[in-house]
Amino acid sequence: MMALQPLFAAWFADLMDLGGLLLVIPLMLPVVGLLLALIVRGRSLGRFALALLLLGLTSAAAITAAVATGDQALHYQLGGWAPPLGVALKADGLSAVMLLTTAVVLLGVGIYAQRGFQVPAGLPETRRSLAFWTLLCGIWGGINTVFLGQDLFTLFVALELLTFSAVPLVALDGRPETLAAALRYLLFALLGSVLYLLGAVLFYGTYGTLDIALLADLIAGADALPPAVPVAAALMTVGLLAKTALFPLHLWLPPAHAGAPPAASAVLSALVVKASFFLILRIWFDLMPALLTLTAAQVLGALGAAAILFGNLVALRQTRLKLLIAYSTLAQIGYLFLIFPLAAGGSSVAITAGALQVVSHACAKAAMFMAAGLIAAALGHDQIRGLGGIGRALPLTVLAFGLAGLSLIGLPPSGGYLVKTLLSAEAIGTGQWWWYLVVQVGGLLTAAYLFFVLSQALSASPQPTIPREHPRLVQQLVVLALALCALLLGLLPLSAVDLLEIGRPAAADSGAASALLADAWSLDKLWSGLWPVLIVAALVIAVRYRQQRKPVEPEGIKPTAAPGRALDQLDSLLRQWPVGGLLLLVLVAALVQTMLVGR
Amino acid sequence: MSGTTLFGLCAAALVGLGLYGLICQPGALRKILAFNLIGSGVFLLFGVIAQRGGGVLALAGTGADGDPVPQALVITGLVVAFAATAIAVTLLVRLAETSARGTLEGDEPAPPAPAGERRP
Amino acid sequence: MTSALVVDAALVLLVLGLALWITAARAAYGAAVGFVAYGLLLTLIWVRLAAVDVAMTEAALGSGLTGLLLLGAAARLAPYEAAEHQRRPGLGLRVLVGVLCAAIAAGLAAVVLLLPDPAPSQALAVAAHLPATGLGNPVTGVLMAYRAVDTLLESVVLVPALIGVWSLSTEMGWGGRPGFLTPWRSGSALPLLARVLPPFGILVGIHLVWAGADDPGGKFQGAAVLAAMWILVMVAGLREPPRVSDRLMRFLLVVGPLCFIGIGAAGIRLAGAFLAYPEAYAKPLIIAIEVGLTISVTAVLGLLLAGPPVPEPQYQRQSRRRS
Amino acid sequence: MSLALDLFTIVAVTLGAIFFLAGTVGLLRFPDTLTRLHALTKADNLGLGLVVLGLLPQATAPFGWIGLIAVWLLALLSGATVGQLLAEAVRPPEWDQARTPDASPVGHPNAPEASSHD
Amino acid sequence: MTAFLLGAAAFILGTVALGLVRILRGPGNADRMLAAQLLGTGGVAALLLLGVATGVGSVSEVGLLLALLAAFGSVAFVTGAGRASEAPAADSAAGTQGAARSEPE
Repeated sequence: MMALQPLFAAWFADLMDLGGLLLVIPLMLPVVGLLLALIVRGRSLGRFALALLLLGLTSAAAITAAVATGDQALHYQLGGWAPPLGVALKADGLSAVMLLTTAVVLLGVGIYAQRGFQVPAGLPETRRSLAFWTLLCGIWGGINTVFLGQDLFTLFVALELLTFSAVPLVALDGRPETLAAALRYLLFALLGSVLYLLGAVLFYGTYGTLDIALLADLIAGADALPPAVPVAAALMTVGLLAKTALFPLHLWLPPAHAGAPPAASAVLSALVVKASFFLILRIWFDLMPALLTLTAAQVLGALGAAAILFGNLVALRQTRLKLLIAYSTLAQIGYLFLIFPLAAGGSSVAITAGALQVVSHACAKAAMFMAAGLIAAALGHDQIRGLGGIGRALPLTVLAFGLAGLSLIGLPPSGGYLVKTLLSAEAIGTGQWWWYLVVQVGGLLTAAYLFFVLSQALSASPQPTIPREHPRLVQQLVVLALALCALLLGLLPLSAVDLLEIGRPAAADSGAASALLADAWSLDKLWSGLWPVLIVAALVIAVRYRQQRKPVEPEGIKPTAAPGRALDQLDSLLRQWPVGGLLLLVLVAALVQTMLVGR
Repeated sequence: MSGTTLFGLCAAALVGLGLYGLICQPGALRKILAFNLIGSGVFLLFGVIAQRGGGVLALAGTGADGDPVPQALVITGLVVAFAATAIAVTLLVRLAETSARGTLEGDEPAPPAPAGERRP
Repeated sequence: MTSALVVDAALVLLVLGLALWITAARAAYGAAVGFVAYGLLLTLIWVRLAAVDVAMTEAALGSGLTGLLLLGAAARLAPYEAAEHQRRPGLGLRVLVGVLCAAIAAGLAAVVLLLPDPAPSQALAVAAHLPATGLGNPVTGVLMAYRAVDTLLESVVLVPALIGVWSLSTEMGWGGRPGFLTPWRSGSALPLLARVLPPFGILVGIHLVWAGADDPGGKFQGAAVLAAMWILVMVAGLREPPRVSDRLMRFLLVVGPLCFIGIGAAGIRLAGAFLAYPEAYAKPLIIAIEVGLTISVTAVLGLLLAGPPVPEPQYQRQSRRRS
Repeated sequence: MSLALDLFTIVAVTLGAIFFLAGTVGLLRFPDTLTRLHALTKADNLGLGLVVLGLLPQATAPFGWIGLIAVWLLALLSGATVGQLLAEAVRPPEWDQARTPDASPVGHPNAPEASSHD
Repeated sequence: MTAFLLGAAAFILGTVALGLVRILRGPGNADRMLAAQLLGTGGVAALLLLGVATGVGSVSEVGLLLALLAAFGSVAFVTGAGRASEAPAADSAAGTQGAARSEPE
């Protein structure tokens, strides 16, 4: 074993020397895997995918190392043709970190899913096994291409690869409600991609290229804004918002993410929605940074804030664990959009916060969905009310769930804490205190439902819980490891945060984020973050104590019945297809308006 | 007004019509049809842009064909749209066979089911 | 050129009328028939836009195979359609959506009218570099050389789509044969058609692939025709669709993209970049990839239409019922 | 010579167009599906044939001729079989029952119940 | 000559488009299919006329494709007709369940 280590180190160094060519590996490895999975022996599919994921992790690490040591973005021109004729790839710090996160999360999911998607003895292959492993490769390929692609049309194809791979995973169980959820997801995602494509077409019609860097130069260099640009930007943004499921375009997300098998839910919630978000970042901060008017940024921020409040409140009302986690995803997506009003002034701190949020939420949410899967498999259901005793039966799993939850709340030392520190500092610093309030309230609401779930899980049940299906230790450990990734993200050296800024155009305030984070560890700061959460914890315990006294109420936490019911009604209204469609159109019109008027 | 402009306006109208159908038609098959309408509108717009871009060729005297880049991309897009339609249609047929409905409206969140990692 | 404008205006009016019908028709079947006609008219428009390659793809895929898919689905879904109409959104909502859609269409129309003149274009650059690829058809040049990665990813995208379709089978059905195209045999006309048409179709398909390097045509158009012929043969009951677990078929499904990636990777050594071709061998290599892709795309398109596999007994029953 | 060829084109294409008109009128005016089918298959094949004939002098190479004629032949072939197919699908069930009692009458797309929701 | 060919194309398109009234009126799906079929042949004729008139190459190959695939609408029609007749029988139990479910909540 020791002899292998220098060998590996040498190989790794060779990999780093490849330079731009290195980017072809994450692009092609998943695709080759997807194709070979169809002809590999069905029984060894799981192990084959795992080997591939390990290779992918190595290449992602090599790219990250190359970007970090070179202190500049990696570029590659496919086929040797330079844009605008050809297609370019680029990995800046942001892409490198995203590639690495994707590889880590997928590796975790891959290990976790070995059991659920193995082929039982005596069969050559099964439907579930083939579909899961191939589609996992498809998702991986799509995401990697999104992170690396520099051409708007290549990115469209990547988004479609992602959609086509993600949708069947939702329907893998074949129950009517998951089929309906998958169809809903597919149609809404297709609407999103066709709007995105329309925007790309308008860009080509105006500037004659689809390359992001060239377009950025052309847009920045033009004196007058051609009318096609705001329309295209609005269409692309809204199309991608529909795929990201930002409130109020979230109608597909709860049933799809709650209905998929846990391993698939983890990937969908942790990674797939982030790909379209990443493209929104690229569009607004790389393609046309000058176009992000104050009003447009405030609109996006307001949607994010609404997502945080609405998602968390509706999560409080849920009675099923997986639906609760799905609504929590809805809320966590909201944080990603708070960065638009905060970064509109040209600061890079908010973007760094957004990237950190992507990473920490990816690890935490993957851990939570997989923990929920283990709990549901053990209990035979995922009713929150019926979780009593599971803490004793599956202590590691419940621990992992709780630790991941701490990151969502934003307690130190988690990645979520970094995100909240940066967002709060930026909000105060730019005089937009209302976003600060949203961040704080969102964290407390998250704390409320997580403590509720945990207090249920840790309570004793009348009869001892005997797990129907005991999870393998390795599954529990993987879940715990991902939760720890999210929790310990804050302990990474600050140079890791600076990595995110490599290759970004707005490097005027480089290092600002790490400077802010450097003094995030003073005792009074830690305490000021902690005491409200403790109060919420006390409140939840008190409410639960009262509820146990009168155990008739079947619902989740209900502060008062009437507002809760109104919230449910609003939720079901927003999840109606025509309403969602109407809101989508309104958003397109509003964004065009803000860009035309705001200038 | 030239024919090319006319087609461009037609493309815009197709996108609008398709959006309306996709949002307001209750039947899922009608939504799929509407998606194809939007898609064809977008492709047509790209074709118009290709044709306009061919102007430089005509000036250079090398022919009256359009800009080949958008044309190639439209071909790619058509294939992708076909694949999307195929998945959507199959999903819909399966949904109809298992739950006897062909619409997406009025979905409730999935009822409490013994979910979890069901093993084969 | 006023007579040309008359033709264009007629085409536009017809297309819009059909689009209106597709959106507003009460029965989905009628709308699907309208879509077939709509695809045909779009083909004509593509010819008017001097995009013959696209016209071929539209004729084969957009109108032909998509129409087949939609008509088949409409027939299967007809029994469930009656309940749909009650679920129409209220009048107020519809008016609101209509107004917004009209506004978006109007905005797009304005953008179209205001597109820059002279239009930006890559046409000259494509033409200037075409000799390096050895090809004569600029569209093929874009697809196979300059933007090869898009074509590669697109041929790959078809695979998860197919797996998605397959995954909608039941656990029991896995290993069986796809069940959407069970043979239909009540007269003699269909088997006759399925015997007479494919030879011509295969000829046309191969011709399109072969000619695609220098003239309009190419693998997607050719593959769509070949897939259509395969489907015809399956529907008529002359050949059964292959089992999902069929090894040979699995291999054919992936041989094209794998061959593409292989040649692309060889390009790193031989031509200095992934997906680059050494100039002396560019054309033969591109044709080799095209042939591989044709095989794979044909298989995928045919199987996408053939639907998810069903258990053997059910397949037999379905076939027998109609014979 | 070219004038004569142009004249030939004009005459043939005009005749073809008239056949298309006739087919359309038949499709609209004839009383039931089978007679409409009759009008359609006859008229459009002749119409297309005449148009192709008329275009032959305008086509350039021998390849152009082959292409045009191949289009017509293929259209003839598929038109003929399509007519047969549709006729099999729409003929009244009594005809089937008179010959083969076991033929299923439900597979009848043009039956009133199938079109009642139009 | 060009003007004549274009005019003829417009005329043929116009006439077969009149036939599209059959798509609107039906009464049966077979009649709709007939209209689409007529439009198919007329479309091929118009396509050839357009191609020769405007000098766009390879139009006859597009025509070949259209003629090849013209039959497919009708093939789908006849096979679909067989399916439509069997679906309610197979799913009649599910159908009543669906009717109950489709009531507005």
